Formats: sequence, C-alpha cells, structure tokens
Amino acid sequence: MIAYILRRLLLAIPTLFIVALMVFFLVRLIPGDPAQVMLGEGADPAALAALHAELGLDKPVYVQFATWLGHVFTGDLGTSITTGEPVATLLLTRAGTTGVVVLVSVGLATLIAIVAGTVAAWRRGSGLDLAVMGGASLILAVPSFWLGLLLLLVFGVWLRWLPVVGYIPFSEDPWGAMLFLILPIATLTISESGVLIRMMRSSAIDVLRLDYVTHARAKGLAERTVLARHVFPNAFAPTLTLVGLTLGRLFGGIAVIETVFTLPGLGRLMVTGVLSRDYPVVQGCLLFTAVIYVLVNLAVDLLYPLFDPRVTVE
Amino acid sequence: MPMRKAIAGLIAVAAVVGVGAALLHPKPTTPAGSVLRSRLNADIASSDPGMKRDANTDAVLLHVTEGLVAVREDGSVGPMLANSWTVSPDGRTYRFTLRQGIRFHNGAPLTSADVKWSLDRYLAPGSRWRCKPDLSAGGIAAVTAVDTPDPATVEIVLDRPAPLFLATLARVDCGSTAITHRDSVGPDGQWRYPIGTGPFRWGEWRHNQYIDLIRYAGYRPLPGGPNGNGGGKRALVDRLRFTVIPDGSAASAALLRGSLDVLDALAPNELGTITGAPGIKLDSARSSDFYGILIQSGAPVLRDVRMRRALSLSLDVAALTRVVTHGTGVPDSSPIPAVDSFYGPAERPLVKRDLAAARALVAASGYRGEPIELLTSHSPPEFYDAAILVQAMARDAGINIRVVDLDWASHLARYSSGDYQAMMFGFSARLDPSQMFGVLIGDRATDPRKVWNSPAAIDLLHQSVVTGDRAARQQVFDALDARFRAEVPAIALYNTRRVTALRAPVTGYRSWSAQTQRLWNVGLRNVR
Amino acid sequence: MRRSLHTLLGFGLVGALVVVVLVGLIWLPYDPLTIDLDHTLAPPSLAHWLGTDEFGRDVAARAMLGARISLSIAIETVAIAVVAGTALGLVAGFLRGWTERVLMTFSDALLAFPGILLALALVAVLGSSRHSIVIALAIAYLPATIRVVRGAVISIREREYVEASRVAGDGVVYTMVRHVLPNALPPILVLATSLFGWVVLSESALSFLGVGVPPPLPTWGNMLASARPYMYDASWLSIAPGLCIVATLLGVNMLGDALRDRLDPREAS
Amino acid sequence: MTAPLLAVEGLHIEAGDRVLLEGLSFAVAAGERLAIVGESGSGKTLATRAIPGLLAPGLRRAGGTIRFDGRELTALSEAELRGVRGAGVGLVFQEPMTSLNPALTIGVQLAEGLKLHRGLDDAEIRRRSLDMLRRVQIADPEGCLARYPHEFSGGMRQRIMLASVLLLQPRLLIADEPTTALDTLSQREVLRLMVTLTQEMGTALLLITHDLGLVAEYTERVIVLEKGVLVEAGETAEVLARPKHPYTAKLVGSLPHKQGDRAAIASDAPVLLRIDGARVDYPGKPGLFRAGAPKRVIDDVTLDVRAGEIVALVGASGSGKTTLGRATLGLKPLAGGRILFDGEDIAAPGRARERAFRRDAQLVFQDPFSSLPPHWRIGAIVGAALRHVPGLSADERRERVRATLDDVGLAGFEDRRPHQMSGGQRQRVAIARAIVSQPRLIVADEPVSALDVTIQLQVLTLLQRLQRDRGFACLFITHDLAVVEQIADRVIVLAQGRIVEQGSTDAVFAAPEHDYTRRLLAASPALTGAMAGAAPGR
Repeated sequence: MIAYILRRLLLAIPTLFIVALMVFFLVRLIPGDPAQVMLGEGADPAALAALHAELGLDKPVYVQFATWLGHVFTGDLGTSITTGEPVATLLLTRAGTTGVVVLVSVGLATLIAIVAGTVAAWRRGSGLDLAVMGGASLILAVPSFWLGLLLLLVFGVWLRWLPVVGYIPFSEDPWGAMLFLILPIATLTISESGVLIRMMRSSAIDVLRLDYVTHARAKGLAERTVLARHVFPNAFAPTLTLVGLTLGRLFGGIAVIETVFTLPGLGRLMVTGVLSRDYPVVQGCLLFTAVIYVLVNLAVDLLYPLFDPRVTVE
Repeated sequence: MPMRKAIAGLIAVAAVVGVGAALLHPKPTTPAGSVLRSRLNADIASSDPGMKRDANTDAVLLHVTEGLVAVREDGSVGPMLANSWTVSPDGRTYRFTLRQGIRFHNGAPLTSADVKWSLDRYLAPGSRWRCKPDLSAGGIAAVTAVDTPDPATVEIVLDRPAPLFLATLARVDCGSTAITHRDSVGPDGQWRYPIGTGPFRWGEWRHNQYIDLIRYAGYRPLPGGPNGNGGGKRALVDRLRFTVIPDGSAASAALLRGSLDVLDALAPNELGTITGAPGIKLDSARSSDFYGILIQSGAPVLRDVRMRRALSLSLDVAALTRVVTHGTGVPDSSPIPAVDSFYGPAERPLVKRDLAAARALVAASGYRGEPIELLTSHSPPEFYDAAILVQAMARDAGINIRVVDLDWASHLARYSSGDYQAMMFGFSARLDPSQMFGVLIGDRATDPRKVWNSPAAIDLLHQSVVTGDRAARQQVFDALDARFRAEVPAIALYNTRRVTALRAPVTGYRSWSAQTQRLWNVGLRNVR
Repeated sequence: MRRSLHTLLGFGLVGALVVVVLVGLIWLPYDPLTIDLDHTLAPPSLAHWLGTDEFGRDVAARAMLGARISLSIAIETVAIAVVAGTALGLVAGFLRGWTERVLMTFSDALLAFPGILLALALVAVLGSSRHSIVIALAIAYLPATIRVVRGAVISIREREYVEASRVAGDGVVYTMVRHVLPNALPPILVLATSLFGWVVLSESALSFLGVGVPPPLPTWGNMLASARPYMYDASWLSIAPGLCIVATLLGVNMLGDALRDRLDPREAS
Repeated sequence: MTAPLLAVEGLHIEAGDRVLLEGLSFAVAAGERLAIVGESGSGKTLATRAIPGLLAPGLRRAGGTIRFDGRELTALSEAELRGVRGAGVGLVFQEPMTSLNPALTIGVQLAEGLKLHRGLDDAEIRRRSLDMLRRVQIADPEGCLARYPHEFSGGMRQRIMLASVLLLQPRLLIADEPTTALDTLSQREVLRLMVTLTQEMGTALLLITHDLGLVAEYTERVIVLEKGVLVEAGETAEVLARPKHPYTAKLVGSLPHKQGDRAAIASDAPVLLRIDGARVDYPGKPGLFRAGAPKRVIDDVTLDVRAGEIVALVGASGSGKTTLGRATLGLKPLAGGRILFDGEDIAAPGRARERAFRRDAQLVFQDPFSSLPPHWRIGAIVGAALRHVPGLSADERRERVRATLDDVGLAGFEDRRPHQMSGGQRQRVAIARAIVSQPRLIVADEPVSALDVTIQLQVLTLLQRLQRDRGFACLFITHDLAVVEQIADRVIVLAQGRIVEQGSTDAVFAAPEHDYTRRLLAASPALTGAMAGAAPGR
C-alpha cells in the first residue's frame, strides 16, 4: 500500500515538472509586465528598472526558472508581486474557501446523483426517468455563471434571503460563513449534478442487467434492498472516478463562480494573477492545483477498491 | 447500507442548509460600535503612502495619514499639518510652521524631526516614492536640503524656483507626501503599517477581503469644514471598512442588499440598477480626468494628420459620451477637464461631427481602407463600449477600424511601449492642467508613453510650469489647446462623473473632482 | 418510445438552429453591427422582437449572427480537438510502451491545468481573436479527447479481428487505420457531441472573464457577458443569448444521447 | 398421482409484438429432475424467469398460468411473490462471473436470504452457511465467508452460488445452463453436487441446457423447445433414444462422434511445425521500481506437427492452450525456446520471410462475433488475407475470394456485413479468411465452442472436408474430447502449461496414461455410452 502510494507519487513528478515548465514559460509569453501593472500609467522608467531588478525579472528566463524551481523544492513558492504576501500563505487561505465550496458541492451533487441516477435507472423509461434525465440534460445546457446570476437575482436581490457578496472565513463565524456560501454551493451543486446523474444512471442500468441483481431478486429481496445493496455499490465505482476528475477540475476551475459571488478563492486568485501578470502567484496556483489533481486522483484510486473489490491498488 | 447512509447524509445536509437559509437572518460580522462600509474594486497595493500605490491605496491612506499641505476642492493648496509657510524671495526655500498639539496615532507628538525623517525616506536612494522623480534633478526642482531649525519648523531648500512645489507635495498620487512616525518602519527597515496623524488609525488589513480603519480619538481637526483633502476633518463613525469587491454587479447587489453603505465610482452601466432603488441615494461630481483616444502619430495611416482629423471629425462626441457614460459624463474636446478653473471659452467648444469634412479628408489622404487597430480593454468597461462606438462611427466616414480587446495588463504594456496605432485610454484626475498636458507631451524617444512630441508643445508645457501667474498660464493653456486640436495627437472625448451610491442613513458624503472617496465627516443616522 | 421523443426534440432543436443560421446567411432583421444611439436598451417590440442592446443594436439580429459565430467556433474547436486527439490517442493506445507513456504524461500535465485558465492564458498569449479562442479551447480539451480515444483503442486492439489483421501480415499503420480507427469512431462521435456543448459553455465563460471574441462580432457568450450589468433592468438582453445556449446544448446533447444509444449494441432492442 | 409441484399452463411471452414463447405447458413433480432443452433463441431461459416473476423489462407475460405448490403465482402481489422467491423457488445462473455481487463478501450474500426468509440470528446464519459451504465442498468455509467472489474460480463460484440458493431449502431449483461456462472437469463436479444435494433435500430440479450429454446423465424427463414452441416431451432415455420430432432427432444427431478411421499420416511426412522447449511468461504486477516476478504460462513445451496432420491440443481453461496457439503464430513473444516453421525460426528478422510465414500459417478464432471487423464487407474481409500474396491481380483476387466463399458454402455473400449473418455463417467466413491464402498450417482455437450444437457439427464437417481437400496441417485447440475424437489424428494434453500426455487419438482415448487425462475422459458427458446403439446411423 505505502509502496504503491510512493510509486504513484514518484510517477507524478514528471507530470508536475511539465506543468511547472509549461506554466512558467506560458505566463512569461503573455505580453505585459508585472512591474508596469504595479506602478501604473505614470510610472517612471528608472523605478520600473529598479522594480525589475528587485523582482529578478531582468535575469534570463531559464535562470529565473531554475531559481524558482530550487525554491519550490525547499517549500518556498515566492511572494506575490502585487500584494507582497508569501504565495504559500495566499494559496492556503484561498484554497480553504475554494475547498469548502468544491467539496460540499461535489458531495451534495454526488448524493443527488446517486439517488436520482439509481432511481431513474430502476424505473427506466418511466415518467420519473424522463423527468430526471430531462432535468440533467437541462442542467448540462445551462452556463454555470448564468445560473449563478439567476440564483443571485432571485434569492439575493428579490427575496433577500441570502447575502449577495462577501465572505467570512470559517474560523471567524462558521454559521455566517455558511450563509455566504449557500448560493455558490447551490450553483455548483446544480451545475455539477447533471453529468453525475447521467453517469450514475447509465452505470446503474448496466448493473441492473447483471445476473446478480436478478439473483438478489430471486432470493426474494425487496427492491429497496436490491438497489441499495446490490446496485449502488457496483454502479457507483465509475461515478467515483468521475467525481475524482470533477474535484480535480473544480479545484482550479471555479473562477467563474468565484467571480459571480466574489469569493476569495483559488480560481479568482489565478485569474487576477494572470491579468496582473503576478508570475509567482500564477505559478504557485497552477502547481498547487496540479498537485491537488494528482492527490485527488490518487485518493480516488485508493477508494475504488471499497466499491469494487476486484480492483486492488497494488 | 452505504446507500442508506448516503441518503441520510444528504437529508441531514439539506436540512441544515434549508433551516439555515430560512430561519437565520444573515448577520454580517459587525464589530462593536458604528461601522461605515465602503467598497474598493481591488485590494490596495500597500499601506505605504506614495511608495507602492494605486488609486485605491491613495484613497484609503488619505484617511490615515496627512501631509504638510493638502489639496483643496478648487485645486488650490491649503494647510494640513503645516499651519502656514513662507517662500524665500528667490523662490528656493520653503519654511513651514507645524501645527501645535498634533499627535501620531501612537501618541507621539509631531515634530519637525518626523517631517525630516519622512521626507528623507521618500528621497533616499532606492526609494520608489511616486514623486521622487518630480523632486529630483530631472523634475520641477530637486530638494537639496531639509532643515529643522526648531521642533515646530521645517525648511525645504530647492535647487531652483518651482511654482508647482506645494501642489506636488499635496498630490494625491504622492500620498500627499504623508508624514508618518518612524515606528511605521520596523527595526529591520521594513514597512509595518502607517502610524500617521489622520482621523482614522490603521486597523486590520485582510488581503483581498477588507481593510478596517478605526476612529482616532486623539485627532485634532483644523477649524472649519472639510475642504478637499484638507480642512476640518472629523471621524463620525467608530470604524471604516473598505471591502474589496472587484465585480461591479456584485457591488451593486451588495449595496441593494444592505451589505455596503457607500458604493463609490459606480460603473455607469450599473446606474440603471441603482437609480430609484428604495433606500439608496446618489451623489456625484464631475472628475478632472481625461478619457479619449491616444494616437501614435508615427504609426501607419495615422501618421497623416488628415486621417487623425478625419477620425476626430467622424465622432459624435456628445452622443458617444451619453451612451458610454450612461448620461453621467461630460463631453470635452480639450485635455483640460471641464471642472478645471482654466477651462475657458477657448476650451469649451466640442469638435462637431462633420462626416462630409471627414470623408473629404479621408479621400485627400489617399486612404484605401487599411484596417486601423484600436486597442481597448474592459478596465474600465467604458473603454470597451467607447471603442465599439468609435468603430461604428468611423465606419460612417469610411475609416476601417479593427478593435483589439486586451486585458488591462496588456493594454497598459502597449501604452508604456508606445506599440500601437490608436488606443482607448484614460488618465485619472489631475488637479492642474500642466499635469494633464504633461502626461501627453514629451519626447517620445526617451519616453515612449508620450504621444505628443512636437517641440512647440514641449516648449509651451515648460512655460506653463515656470510661471505662477494665472493669466499667463491661461494663455499658455489656450495655445496648447488650439495646437492639440490642430495636430490631433490624441482625441479627447469626455470627463467622467464620479457617481457614488449611498444608503439612506449615510450623511455628509461629498463627491469631488479628485476621484477619491472621503469618508471623514461622513456619519450614519440611527447608528446600529 | 420516450427515447424517440428525446431524439425528436433533439433533432427539432438542432434543426431550428440550423434554420436560424441558414436564414441569417441571407437575411437578418437589422444590420447587427449598426448602432442606434437613440434607441438603446429598448424592450422587445414589434420593431425589435428581442429588443435592443446598450448601443441600440437589434438583439435578434445579433443573436442570429451570434449563432453562426458561436457555432462555427464550436465546430472548429471540436474538429481540431477531435482530429488531433484521435491521432494522438490512436498512437498512444495502439503502440503502448514508451510512446504512450510520453504522450500520456503530457496529456496528464495538460489535464492538471484548469482548462479555463489554460484557455485564458493562451488567449492572452495569442491575442484575443476568434482563432486564438479556437486554438486555446482545442488545446484545453485535447487531453480529454486523447484519453477517450486511447481508452477505446486499448479495448479495440484486444479484439480478435485486430489480431486477425496481424495474422494476415498487415502493417501497424494499416491495422490502425483500417481496423482500429473505424471501430473507435462511435465513442469519438459521442465525445464530439459532448465536447460541442462544453466548448459553447467555455466560450461563454471566457467571454464572461473578459477574453472572448473581439468586438463588434457577437457571440452568444459575449452577448451574455455584456448583458450582465443590465441583468436587473434589461433582462431581455441576457435571456435571448442564454436561451439560445440552453436550447442548442439541449438539442446537441439529446442528439448525442440518441447517437450513443444507436451506437451502443447493448442499448439495442 | 398427486398434484405436481409446478404446473405451467399455456405460458405465452411477448416482447413488443414478437412472440417469444408460445403456449408452453409442462409440470414438475416434487423431487423430480426435468430438463428443458433447446438452442439459443428457443425461449428456454424466458420460461424459467417467468416462473418467479422476474422477466426483464420489455418482456410481457401475455397469457398462461403458473401454479406452484398450490398457489397461482401469476395472481400474487409483488410482496407475496418475494416470499416465494428464494424460499420456494431458487435460481442458479449460467455465468458464475456475474451471478455473484462483486462488491459484497460471500458471507453477506449467503446471509441475505436466510435473514429475510427465516429470520435467524447471526450465529445460526453463520452455522448454516458454514455447513452448506462444506456440503458444496468449499475447502476453507471459514475463510470463504470473508472473501469476495473475484477471489474464486468459476467452478468455486458456481458452488457458492449453489450453496446460497440451497441454504433456503427451496422446493424447486431452476438451474439455467449452470455449467456451460465451466470447463469439463468442474462441469461434472458441480452437476454431481447439484443432483446429490437436491436429492438429499427433496428439491425438484429444472435444468435448462443445450447439452444432451448432461440431460442424458442427470435428468429423468426432458422437454424440447424450438423457437418458443414445445416440440417434444417425455422420459429422457426414451426421447434421446427414439426422438419423434425431426428437430430432436437433429439435435441428437449433431453430437460429435467418431466417423471411421482417418487415413493415417505417413510417418515420414515432413515436420511442418516444430515447437522446441517453448516458454511464455506474463509480466508480473508492477512493483515500486520494477516489475514483479513474471508468471510462467507455457513451460518447456516441445511438439511437432507434420504436414497434413490434425493435432488436437486439449486442456482445461487456464492450461495455456490458447497462449500456446498464439505463440505458435508469433503473436506472443517467447521467454525461451524456439518455434520452427519449415525449419526456420519464425522470430528471425526479415520482412519477406515474415510475409511468407503469415501467408502459410493462419488462425481461426473461437468467437465469430469479435473476430470479424464489424464494418467490413465479407468480400473485403476474406480478400484482405490476399493483400500480401504477391503477383495477384485485382481480378484474380476477386476470383479467389469468390471460389473460397463458394467452397465454404457462402457463395454470393461478398457484399454482406458480419452483423447480417448468423454465428455459423460468420465462422465460415472466418474459415474462408484463413484458407484463402492457401496456408499450410491453420491454428484453430476452439472454433466451434461458441456455436449451437447443430451448427457445431456443420462447421466441424466443413473443416474436415476442407482439410481433406487442401491438405493443410491443423493445430486444433479444444476442451471438448468428443470433438477431438471426431477429427484429430493425434492429441496433446496440456495441464498448467506443460504437456502431460501425447499420442495418437485412438491410443490416448483407449488407454490414457496420465491421471489428468483419465479424469478429463471420465468427466466427458456420457451420452455416447448411454446411447451407443441408439444414435441414428450416419
């Protein structure tokens, strides 16, 4: 087990290196200059040069890369050019917000998918199935930011039930924090549940065809038991993989939702990082999300045997 | 089994969420005492005035720190920490008398040594103070000495007379040349936080979330009411919170929802949402800024002055301004802001749309429809809208414009390198026309940002800063304005109107042309 | 029976869309680029069925032109991603070994990049234009395509007719092209329909983040993005392009489902 | 005679507007063993699923009554039916790989039914489960309870399945092709167990199968279905010995059997294929830094095939016979030893030599569904084998394809696609593809085991005729000894990757030397014995 985890982590190193390399050169290919952005339209050329030197931007790119990579290995991701904060600190605080939203949303979406998908598969072809599939298809067709804006309009502005913007860290007031997160979580839950429902339904249909389900019924088990004990665990495995992929994707990819709801999350940090050419922040963020991606996938692979004992991690 | 657990979990979470949404009224974390909540569209760059800054930084720090002098509503310079000053006959020595009884936020009394310490820090080698170039050899005058004959007196010696010296000290983007206590800097030489003399002291800075400022009980206001950044300032609430909300729509929603008290610099396209909303009132002031099209007069096609004039004549400036600023802006064909006291009869006429003349000029120049790139971005959103309108209007005169939409960083980079044909651009408020012309006029060889490098203009600009005489300066500015219209190094379009939306309980808020939100002397009725 | 209802609806929606695009080629209610500053933000009326936008441009005309542009972007992107992804996935899945390992390491690295951010950065590098958006989105969706194709190819290469081709003495390329590729097509086609939906959504998300197709050409995405400030008091601006996106994706996804059902032998009967 | 345990009257099953089962009536007495025989598509499985009310969605019982133990099942509610399922009627399925839930331990799956129907406490459930596992001869019953299905072989799983059903002591056990997926040895053991246990418990057995050998050996009565219609019913011995209906007769006649002696192969016939000390390894599981120890599947196999000879390669599943077949054609790399074709090492480099080898040695696969590229036309599939035959014009090629299709009885099928053809036709296409390049060696990997019995005979006969006409050598891989007896000159018995016995077919069948061979022979369904004199002469 431990050997397996070690091996997986070792195998991830080339991937992460390529990510690091791509990020590093990509952000430098973007026209624009962080020093310029910081100093604004009236910046003095001498001050600009001084800032360049201070930020190490006057050195050849490969030297910058080597320096950065060296620091990364010692755990130092550098400091943000625009705010002067250590990138690692920024990442950890931002990742908390994104993490809560993503984990809760994906968790809820998964639960919804399990129930709706299994039931739709069970009553395949019925009105219920049609409704579930119609709903899932509709969800897949709605841009998530549009959905977010609509929810914001309805619950925040018209009904005034929920706060519209802002964020309170969990550490300060968990209850208050939750209130700010309800709408983003609802948006993400809805928009991610579509694909999960479809996946769950299709694998549940596959499982429902199998002999052991008939066998379970032939034993006289009630349908509820058949679904919960015989269909769900086997049908869930493929969905679990998809959940893993979704988690990995969302950790870096809810910039749009974070923008709509003004959450200080990783996605927005990355987008503003790109827009203000804050190289250390962009590099740190992308490396971080890549690491998360690798870890989430590893976690999914480790969880997989729980649902499908035929698969062993060794 | 797992299914049952999963369903149970789902129900539990749904219940918690549902009950939370239905029963609990959102309660923002309000610290004890009255809080005035305002919005910033981006986090501040630092807490070090004038050093690492942008407009938001300046605005926040103006509540915390003060300089010797401050700019007044009408653009003139008035006293702040200095009670009075005298200028030597040769115009090179300024002698300031400090106000008595002023104490820093940490309780230390303000002395001339503090002023010297602050100025020395600004002018030290390696300092990135915004106005260091202006007060160096290449600027308006170099500071050669800062003397402190006694604790209440400061003498600043310049290498040459400089009529704009006080105005420079008062400049907002220079951080008002804030005087801070030396403990603002840690033993390691690193800036910690500002210990100033302003009506609010530094509270907490949550990066990208908010900045809290706390009422300074020991503040000694100048007599009289507030005036510009100076005058009698008072803290009327216990705490100011500047919340960082980058997104304009989100900010409007927050105001409507009651999570904000003051929403400054309302994007024009948000106006419709806010106007007429119950419990919301608006306050506005015209800004002394510049929005227009910068043109590289060396670039293909546009190097022909006839094409630049044709472009200018093809635009309906008034209509464009109305649509782009949603009726808030002021069309202005002159670089001098319409609110400026130098904005006179010479500057007032707008360039009228004249398609026939524009077409004639286009034909005369031999233009054959080569695309002209007009760079723009979404910062602010009006740039983008304006670019589209310019494109559509120029099309009527047979000018083929290709709009290139960039992100702000790229846009700024292209501005700085001069690598463009034409671009939408804006300059924030400049309280003196010399400053506004100064950002346009200069030698392109040494500073690629300058778009207007005609020797005559450079000479006129120089004349405007060496004289302090109002009438003489008006003449110079009139001449510059006339040349500007003839040579078309840029097309001036409009000045914005800074609109601030306030919740009804907010009292005493006043917008002004310098584009910063001032929350001193602003109170809340029925303090929560 | 219900299944065919889905399919019918899918065909109906996509058909309507094609009609809109085709009609738009020869006739539009107004010039979608002409501004009319006297009639800005007009609500839907007989003269302007879907109202006008902040510059007085006709929303219906823009939505029709936007259909053409949005769809052509989606089609080009999907074509590039699918062709390149198929080629690479085929090679990786069929040859296995080192080729596969190198290709998959790169594809994993790309996959570990948040797609929208990759596109954002690429558009920033390439400059904002239709082509850069197509290229950026194609690159962002390439790894997913490679994975799907590779997965299909790995299972196909174990089929006996592929072995039969080897027994017959066929070369690797011949076997790949004649035996493996045609059988990998069904999952690729299904993927292409999903991809189409994702690309339309991503294009609108990119516009929302401020790096969309440059003006004045409309896409549904940039129409939606620029309508955002008027969400509260000129809601028709966001409803038209929003519904266009929803209807298109519904249609395409339903067609994709129908395609999947047809191509999947287990679903037969 | 008392009322039968199960009485099915006029059972009618439809899918949409297709009639799948038409008025089936039969009865099973308590403790009786009845066989339902038919080929695929005869509706035999449907009949049994309909009894406990478990028809797949889309299928409809359009008429008929099912009386079980005095109750009319078709009139029961779903909840009442659940009481009958398991406790009254037990079901065992064909595919042991999918009939147990892979996500649950054996213990949990065994306990389920007991808990539901008998309401026992955990200790009693455990005691009964262990007892039943012992009765189905599971080696380590204690350990078995905590393990998952995938840790067992097919034969073991089918025993567990049997245990789980019999735990509830049902009055009727329906076994749907329970041993078809098992190899010969396990087949016999599982069926023996099933018969013994049902006899002990007094449970009636309804055995659904296509294998007349099993019917003859294990059942008392038989009914024969053809395309949803019952065509014959009666005492097993009577029906098999004197089939009245032509279809039954055809079924009985289709059993492989020896047809006189083949002309012996000249002892000086040249050796065409020589396998010399061949070893094949499968890579081990990956370790932290390098792969684990490889698993040896073929170990030191040496054999010769002479020109024109048919050599049968026999072994249970997992014996390595398929791997050896693939290795013979150079499709699996050798870990040791050599394979010589015509005296030349097939692994030696050289594109020209490799092409010649590919023309001369061909393969016929087991599964005619997956071995033909689904998107190709038949003409192209067969013609593809001629791509590497030099000096053929397009016309000549077309002519060769036409003649070959003619030869396999598929004249004029060039423009069809595989999915438009039946399994037997497809296997003919596969054979045509193999012989069109006029090879000298054909490796046939279980070429008939996926086909229905009547089709099996036709394909075997075709293969035999072609071999006689064309004189190619054949390495015939099979697990079915009856087939071996029918066509092979020589037989080689493979067990766990090694050759345990080889010799002429007659010699080996008459006097098997190795224990494994003996068990294999003993396990073969004994129809030939039971019916020796009765089979219609051919």
